Amino acid sequence: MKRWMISSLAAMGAVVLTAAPDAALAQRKGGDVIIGMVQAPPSLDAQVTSAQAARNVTLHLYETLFARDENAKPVPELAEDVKISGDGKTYVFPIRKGVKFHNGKELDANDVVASLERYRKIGASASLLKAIDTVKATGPHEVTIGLNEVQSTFLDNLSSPRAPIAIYPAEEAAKPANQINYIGTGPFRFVEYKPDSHVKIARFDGYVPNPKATGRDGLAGKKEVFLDSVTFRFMPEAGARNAAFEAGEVQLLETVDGPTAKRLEGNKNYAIYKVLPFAFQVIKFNHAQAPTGDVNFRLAVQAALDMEEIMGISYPDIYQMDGAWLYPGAPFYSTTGTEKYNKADLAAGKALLAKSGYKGEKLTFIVDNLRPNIDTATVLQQRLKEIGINVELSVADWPTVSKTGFTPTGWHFWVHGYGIEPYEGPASVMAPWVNGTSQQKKDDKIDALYASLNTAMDEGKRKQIFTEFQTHMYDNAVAMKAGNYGLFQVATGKLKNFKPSRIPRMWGVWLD
Amino acid sequence: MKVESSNLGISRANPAWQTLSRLFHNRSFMIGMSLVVLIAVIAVFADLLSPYDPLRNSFRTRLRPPDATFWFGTDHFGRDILSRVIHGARISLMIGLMTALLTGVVGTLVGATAGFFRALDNPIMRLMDALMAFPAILLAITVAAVLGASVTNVVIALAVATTPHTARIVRASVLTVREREFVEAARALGATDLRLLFRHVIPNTFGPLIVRLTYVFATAILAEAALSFIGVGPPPPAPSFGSIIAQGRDFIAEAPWITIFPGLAIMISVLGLNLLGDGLRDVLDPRMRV
Amino acid sequence: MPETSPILDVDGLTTVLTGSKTTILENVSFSLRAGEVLGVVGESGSGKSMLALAMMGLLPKAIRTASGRISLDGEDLIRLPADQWREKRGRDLAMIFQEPMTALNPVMRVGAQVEEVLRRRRGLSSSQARKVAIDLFHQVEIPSAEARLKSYPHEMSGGMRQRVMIAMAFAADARLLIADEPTTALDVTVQAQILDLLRKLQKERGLALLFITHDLGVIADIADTVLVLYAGRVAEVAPVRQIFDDPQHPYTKALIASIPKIEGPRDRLVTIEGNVPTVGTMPRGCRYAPRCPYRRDICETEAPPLRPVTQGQKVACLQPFGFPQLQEEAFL
Amino acid sequence: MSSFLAKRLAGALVVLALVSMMSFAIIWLVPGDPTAAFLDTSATPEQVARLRRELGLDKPILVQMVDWYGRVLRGDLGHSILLNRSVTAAILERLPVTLSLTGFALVLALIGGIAAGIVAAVNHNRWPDQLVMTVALFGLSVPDFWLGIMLILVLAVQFGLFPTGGYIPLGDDPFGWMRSIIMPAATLAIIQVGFIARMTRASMLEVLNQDFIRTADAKGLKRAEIMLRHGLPNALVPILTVGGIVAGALLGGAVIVEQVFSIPGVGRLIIGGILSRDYPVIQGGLLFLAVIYLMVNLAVDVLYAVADPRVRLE
Repeated sequence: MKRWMISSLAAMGAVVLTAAPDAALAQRKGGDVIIGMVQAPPSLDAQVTSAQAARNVTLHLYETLFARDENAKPVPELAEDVKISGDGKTYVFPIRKGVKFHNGKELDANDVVASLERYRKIGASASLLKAIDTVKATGPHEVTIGLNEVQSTFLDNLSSPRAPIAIYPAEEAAKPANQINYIGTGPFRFVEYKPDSHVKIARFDGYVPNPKATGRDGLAGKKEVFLDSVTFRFMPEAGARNAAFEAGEVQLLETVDGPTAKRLEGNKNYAIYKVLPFAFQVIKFNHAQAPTGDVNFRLAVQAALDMEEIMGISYPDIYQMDGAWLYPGAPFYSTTGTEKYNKADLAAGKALLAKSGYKGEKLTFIVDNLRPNIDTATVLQQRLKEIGINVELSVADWPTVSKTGFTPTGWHFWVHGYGIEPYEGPASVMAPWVNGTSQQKKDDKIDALYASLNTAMDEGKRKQIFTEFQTHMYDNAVAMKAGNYGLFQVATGKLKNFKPSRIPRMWGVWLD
Repeated sequence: MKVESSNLGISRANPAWQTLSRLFHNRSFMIGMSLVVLIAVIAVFADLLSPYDPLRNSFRTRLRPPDATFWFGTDHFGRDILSRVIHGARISLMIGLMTALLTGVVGTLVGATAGFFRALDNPIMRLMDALMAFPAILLAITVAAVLGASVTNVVIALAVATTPHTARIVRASVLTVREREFVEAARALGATDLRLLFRHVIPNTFGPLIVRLTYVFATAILAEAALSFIGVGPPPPAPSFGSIIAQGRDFIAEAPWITIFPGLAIMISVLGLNLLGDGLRDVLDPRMRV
Repeated sequence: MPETSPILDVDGLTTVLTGSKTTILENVSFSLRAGEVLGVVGESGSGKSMLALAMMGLLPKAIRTASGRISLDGEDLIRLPADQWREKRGRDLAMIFQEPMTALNPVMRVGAQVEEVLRRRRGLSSSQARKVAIDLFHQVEIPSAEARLKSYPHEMSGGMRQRVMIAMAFAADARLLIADEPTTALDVTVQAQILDLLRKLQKERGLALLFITHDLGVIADIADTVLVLYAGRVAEVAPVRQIFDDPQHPYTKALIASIPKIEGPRDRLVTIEGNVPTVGTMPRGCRYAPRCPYRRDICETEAPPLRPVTQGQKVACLQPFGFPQLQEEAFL
Repeated sequence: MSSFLAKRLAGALVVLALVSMMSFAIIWLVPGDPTAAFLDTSATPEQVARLRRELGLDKPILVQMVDWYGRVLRGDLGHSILLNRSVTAAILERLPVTLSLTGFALVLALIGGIAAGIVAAVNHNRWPDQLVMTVALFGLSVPDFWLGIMLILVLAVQFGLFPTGGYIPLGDDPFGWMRSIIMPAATLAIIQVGFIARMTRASMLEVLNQDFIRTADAKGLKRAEIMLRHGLPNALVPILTVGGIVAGALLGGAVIVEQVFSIPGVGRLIIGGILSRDYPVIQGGLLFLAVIYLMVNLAVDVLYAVADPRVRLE
């Protein structure tokens, strides 16, 4: 939910603008790629950080039992498969044999158990595993997990890249946070980490690919490495990143601004990639305050807003109009219940407003100082002025805004992006609204839907529950989704077979 | 500057009249005054002068280059830059003026206290030295960021940054004035310290102070723009010169006009104030340089 | 005193405010031989400093020479290009200023300021210049000369500073020295010492000295010939004895009358009523007329020419020659 | 002279103590909890408590202050939560960047400002004077960051003469460094050029009116000699006294200019810290810049004593 987490890369719906990879080209082994990164990873201990910058690196070094495929569906990675008991409470994972850690040791069940136990204690998103009752090695290559209660999203959680539930060698997993040696089973091995400068990783020649995988598939699949090494260079300044890229010092930028992307577009030396959708732009209401606690008021706002105007101004070059609370192409994606999206109907808004208790008082829109978010707030402010709603902007840095935004007072509106949640799936999209976390007032309907989603093992039932949630979001205007926005990635034209995703994957690509 | 025996009334011999007359013959002052009055008139009559609503966005007219309809072009909201610059003058000038006034009041009190009550001089001035050790603009950015974005907080932040130097100037003139005969005379007649300070000492420091505050005004307009640029300026959507530039930054290559025109407006305003300050300095405080 | 051709011959020197006809100095003429001291005397505002600066070619921008000649060894300085005049300064003619406090560069050691002249104007090397500077300091009687070279002006007394100025002026062996009130800013006792020093050096070197002062007492001590300047015009020129014994111009008379009888501060001639007229308010006729007790109507309309009265004595006044009108009036 | 400097040093130490107290106090001006910046909303109370402990926020304020002084004296400015490394190390790493930028700007400002000021003073009231003074006034009136943007727009985007931003270390590629630094340094220098030119002109005019200049003239020195040997050294004394102001302004300006040109210097580090509420970075960065400023001023005092022998007596 944090801004720097949002700036991660979407696997789904990634659109290649130029330099479409040509698989017919000869693959070539060797070469070093330098990636310009916005931020330095706070840690390379994958389990303890949910930072995007860490994920970019660690998902090359470590693997998980299950991982997300190209459509963000959990598929086996280090596990061969999974057997789920009839009551949905016992998961038996056969572990792949012959998998080697970077230190040459072979992976076994003890490593998995130790890693999962460690994550339950100090994992950055330990709540992902909160349903677990016991983790046991039930064979040299078999792990059995017992749950306290049924959790339909357990495999989603296990495979979440948010703060990956990475599998370490047991002896590393015994160490406290941030004190491990960076040893995993991934296709790259750790070389060096210079704080404030770079992380370097190199091809792990002892890598054992998943025999069942056929090709590159999301964060799972076949991971074939051609490059000798990859360096992640930390370059917080956009201008410096762009300059280094154009000077050829850096071969890939995980994100560039629209104008730069447009400027580079005509140049044959560069390939511009669009990751769209990358995140939702969501305007939240504070239900704990009048008048945003008033459903008629919220509906009035929802009816009046012109979402195309908001998205077009906030993300001029890279947006998508879509009212659904999942990314297009996601398994549960549906537009059912989104009829009230983007009505841009001032008259209807006025009528609804008349039914609310709003008396013209000044309302506070808190927003961080990211231009697109300020723009969203500004467009909303001007639009709502036309139906007589008086909105004032309160701009501050992200920490201040996010602090205020999770308290019941001091704000009425708040806007930010949701990037990783829709990628993770329905449960993660619903979670922020459970217990009134984001809207500051418990919504029993959402809480009930969330609970039943967790226990419903039937996929059709889950899809129906999610559609119900989506309808509820619109019918009560719990919050407003303005649309999807994306981001640009640029790479040198020499980087072949690159496919943009939330994580810049360095397997399956080669330098020409 | 005080008229001691004014039985002549307003005459050519009147010092106030002489000062005015010297000001009117000072080229810097007159050019500066004309520019400042021009900008001030634009700010006051912004509603009448601006062709469009400066806040009204229009998706269809976004990023239009300057033409007959939109003389200064439009921004990425489709808002008219000319109207925004005209209204921007209002907020920028207000911030500058408020900063100058606040700095003037606080700086005078601090500087006069330090200069007049010798026991307090050292502690107060060391404190001012310490404040001056931080780069002024960084101090203003920090204070504005910590307090949160609003016009008031921007004024406070700028005043924090400009007060120490002002206090120093006031203190220096107080030190000279307090030794003058009329202060001694008033003291001999039994005037209290406070009365001396407010009736005799402070009024006689106004010359250098006014000159300083004119420059503070100019500096505040520049600093407001810098604060907006960093992202801690007055909040949108109401335009200030600085916030218009800040918003145009992402579009500098495709729509440079968003940035160019408010920048020119800042330059003209600040130039006017600097000229005004130079003229006032020549007349009111000839010893002070640059 | 042997009759030689004069070193300096000033003839009809007239300076005006640039861009106007207002004269600052008007038709000033005099000459000066080697070994001779010409005292120029006058109240402040009489133009005596302007005269010194005009000799040096250092007139302020606002004033320019309109006509006349300043011949140095027969060469007219006024007609020289500026850089050639500059060449003469420091080498052929040197000057000592009134304020030794401000006339020395405050951030330069005094030694360096003297050596500068030696190196630049006499082409000496640094070490030579140093030796000569020490020697000069000895000559101007600065104690512990060698150490003093390293002093900064503010570390010295006024008298010492003026000695440095004198050393500087003598550094280039100039034959004409112009001293503009060199003792005015000094204490009375120091004044005497400096005066003695100047006299001694002038005699030793056979210098022509143009000595400017408002102090007739000083003039009496040092000058051979006296030139009385009033409001930019020469009022009277005469050998020093004649000036004191038989002053012809009413102004000279008044000046002499104003010398205090007892020793005391002689800093201002306060006893002459009225003031020297300022530029722009010059009377049409005799410029002294408004203050003159012998004033007649004609004085207010006609400027009296400078005419010889006796051997070596010239005066610009009608009175010593008898006012023609006066006689007529007497009959009335 | 040593007593003069000892006095200045003692004064600077008092100010330094105050400055470090102010840097420290900034965290207490913050409304709300400083830990908010670094924790997810899902953070458990234990995590909040741990962070508060790491930041030392759980101790009484006086203890915190003593801790702070103790650490500062050892050169330890704390630990940046965002960068996950020592603030001192992060600052020292960026220091050469900022110093090379401000140093280059200072050289530009001095050369440009003093030369322009001399030209103006020598040609007092003639056209070169008026031209220089007009340009200087414009220099003082232009917003520096805007000028930077305009330079980028024209010189970098339109003509491609310079990179639009970024920084190349001097050691890596001197030519590249020059190319990367010249626009930012010029932007930073422009205001100071105006300031110094006006200062120099006023100071030169005053000096040129003084008696010792006439003395130098009476010595028959050449005009250029008079200007450079007698005029300039005296005119520079008051310019030196504003050296501290110029240094402060350049350090402050660098904060903005680094932002415009994406130069990874100390200023950018602090702005980043401010915008993400990384308090150790803000506190350490502010203190660090203030210390540099105080050191520059002390150096100015020494230079002042060297340049003007009269000062040494005081």
